[in-house]
Amino acid sequence: MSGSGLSPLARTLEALLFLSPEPVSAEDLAQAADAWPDDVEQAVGELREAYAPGARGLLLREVAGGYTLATAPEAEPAARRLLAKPRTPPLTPAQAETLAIIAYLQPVSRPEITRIRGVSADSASATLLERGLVEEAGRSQFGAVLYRTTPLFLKLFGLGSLDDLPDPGQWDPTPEEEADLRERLLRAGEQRAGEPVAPASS
Amino acid sequence: MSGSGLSPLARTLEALLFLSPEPVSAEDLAQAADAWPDDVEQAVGELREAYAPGARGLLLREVAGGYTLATAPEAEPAARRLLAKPRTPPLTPAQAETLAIIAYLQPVSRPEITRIRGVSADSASATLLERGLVEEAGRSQFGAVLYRTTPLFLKLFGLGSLDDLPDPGQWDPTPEEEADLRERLLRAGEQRAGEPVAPASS
Amino acid sequence: MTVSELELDLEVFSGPFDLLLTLVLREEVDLLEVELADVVVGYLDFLAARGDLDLEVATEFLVLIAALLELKSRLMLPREEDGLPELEPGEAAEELLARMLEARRYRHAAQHLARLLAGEDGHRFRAAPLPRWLRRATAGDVVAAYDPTQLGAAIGGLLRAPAPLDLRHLATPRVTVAERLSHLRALLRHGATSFDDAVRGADRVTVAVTLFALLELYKQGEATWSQDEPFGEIRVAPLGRGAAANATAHGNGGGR
Repeated sequence: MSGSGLSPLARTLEALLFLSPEPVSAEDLAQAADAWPDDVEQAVGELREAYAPGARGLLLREVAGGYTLATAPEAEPAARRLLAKPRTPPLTPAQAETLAIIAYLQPVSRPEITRIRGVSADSASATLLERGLVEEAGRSQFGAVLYRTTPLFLKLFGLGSLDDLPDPGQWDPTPEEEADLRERLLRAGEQRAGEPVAPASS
Repeated sequence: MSGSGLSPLARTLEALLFLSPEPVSAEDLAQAADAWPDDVEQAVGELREAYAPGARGLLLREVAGGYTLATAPEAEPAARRLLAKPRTPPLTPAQAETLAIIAYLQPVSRPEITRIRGVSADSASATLLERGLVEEAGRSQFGAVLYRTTPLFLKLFGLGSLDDLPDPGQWDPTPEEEADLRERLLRAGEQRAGEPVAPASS
Repeated sequence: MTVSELELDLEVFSGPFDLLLTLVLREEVDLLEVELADVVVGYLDFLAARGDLDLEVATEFLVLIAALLELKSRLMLPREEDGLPELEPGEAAEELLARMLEARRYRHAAQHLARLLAGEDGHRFRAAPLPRWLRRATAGDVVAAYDPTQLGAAIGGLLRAPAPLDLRHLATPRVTVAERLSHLRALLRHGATSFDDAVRGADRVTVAVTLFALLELYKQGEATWSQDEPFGEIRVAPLGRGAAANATAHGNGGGR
């Protein structure tokens, strides 16, 4: 390739291939870029040259479905170090609260979690599901999805079993209360909300 | 850029930025590529040059405390045709105001936002949460949920960090304007001394 | 529908302090002449166009209007009646000024953010799943990364049930339009009444909500009202079925 960069059409095709997770056919490229097939072919040629093996960290690959960008094999070890390890970023407060409710009350439904927290736990529980810390455990009698923790949860928290969860008594503001933990959490949640919580959709 | 391509380290970094769904900090790049920070800095410089505006269909962006690749705006019409996905919808005035208050005062509670705006921020903050621009940041001493902005906020607004937000004092009125406003309010206040007692239904 | 939709619809403000600031800064408008009634009427027109009254939304809107009423009444009323500390005119103006300037600052910051977002339009990020070779589960690598005490601490935090938070009057409506509607209807079952009677002993928010309920009764054709002079007594009389006798007995007001 010339050092001065790519033609406008080649730049557009590069952006399209970058964005698309799937290979894109020459026809689709032409249609999206509003260009003639001949021009697209020529622009693809420019890209092929720019992404010649050894030139960059990415390669232009021609597969059955069309064209796609992929990383060069040399970068694999670094990519593994960056991305293949289990992701354990610190839990956000919302995630920690949601995970604690699930850990101590399991199985527990999403509407119950919402009532205890006073705010929706949808995005927090989605993240916990995605990271494999919790999983679905059937449905409540009202049809709401129930959650429980996973074996990965125990491993990541260094717990042998759920019995090893710390006794929340030492953080309990009113440890003298006798009632069941679930009942007390629901009551406190409703008091914090200050008004009856609308029934959560499940 | 030189036509002969990138150094091996720059190629590796390019591949990492292509694969990673989130911006990657210089430290994480160095660790993954098993390279010295100085070398990483130099390789990033190569990439910056290779992705100089106008050279390619992609740009190297420095947002949310890290580096990431993004498409150049010239490709946007084609990207919209290919992906049939709307771009980020703009914010309503209420959402933008709520976001501004959270961005500058974080962590901040919903009642505090309501106090500043003079009108409820409930639906605006729900939308911001849903769009992932803000997240919960624990609870105030009274149990109210606190909010802060997310890395996605920095990414979508093109900010390297919160420090890139301008000093809000720059939008304060000039001393003359402020004096004028005070004068008018005082005049209105003094007038009432001579007013008849208004009924409660005023 | 929510009040935020209404904000969009009016497209003039996104909060009472903004509205107030806009009005005050407009050379021709004196704060004392701000016609809050126009805002209410505009809202009623908005509702009429939609064809139904959502009481919950109406209440929410009233909270907004009540905030404006309070600010305005601080300047108009020589005396506070509900225990809020009385402010000297100078103090009231300073407090109002401070709140308006604070709201203004974030309004400008909001505009700045909106411009930033618009400037980013066209930059798209890649959102592709990781290639399969990076997704391989590596169960053996898992080591403890989290401290279980944060779970116990989170439960402790959730057990806390605090004293109710003082959100000032504008965070939570204490009275609903529905309540005041049934209060007015009950009064009107006994014939004509006056607005003062309907709100005797009530706080300002209740007064505002009652006024709104009265507007609703008027719109529904259940009641009529009249006022002979500014700040004069507002007479309220029932209309419709069974109201004729009462209306005659009390006289139906001369001001209509």
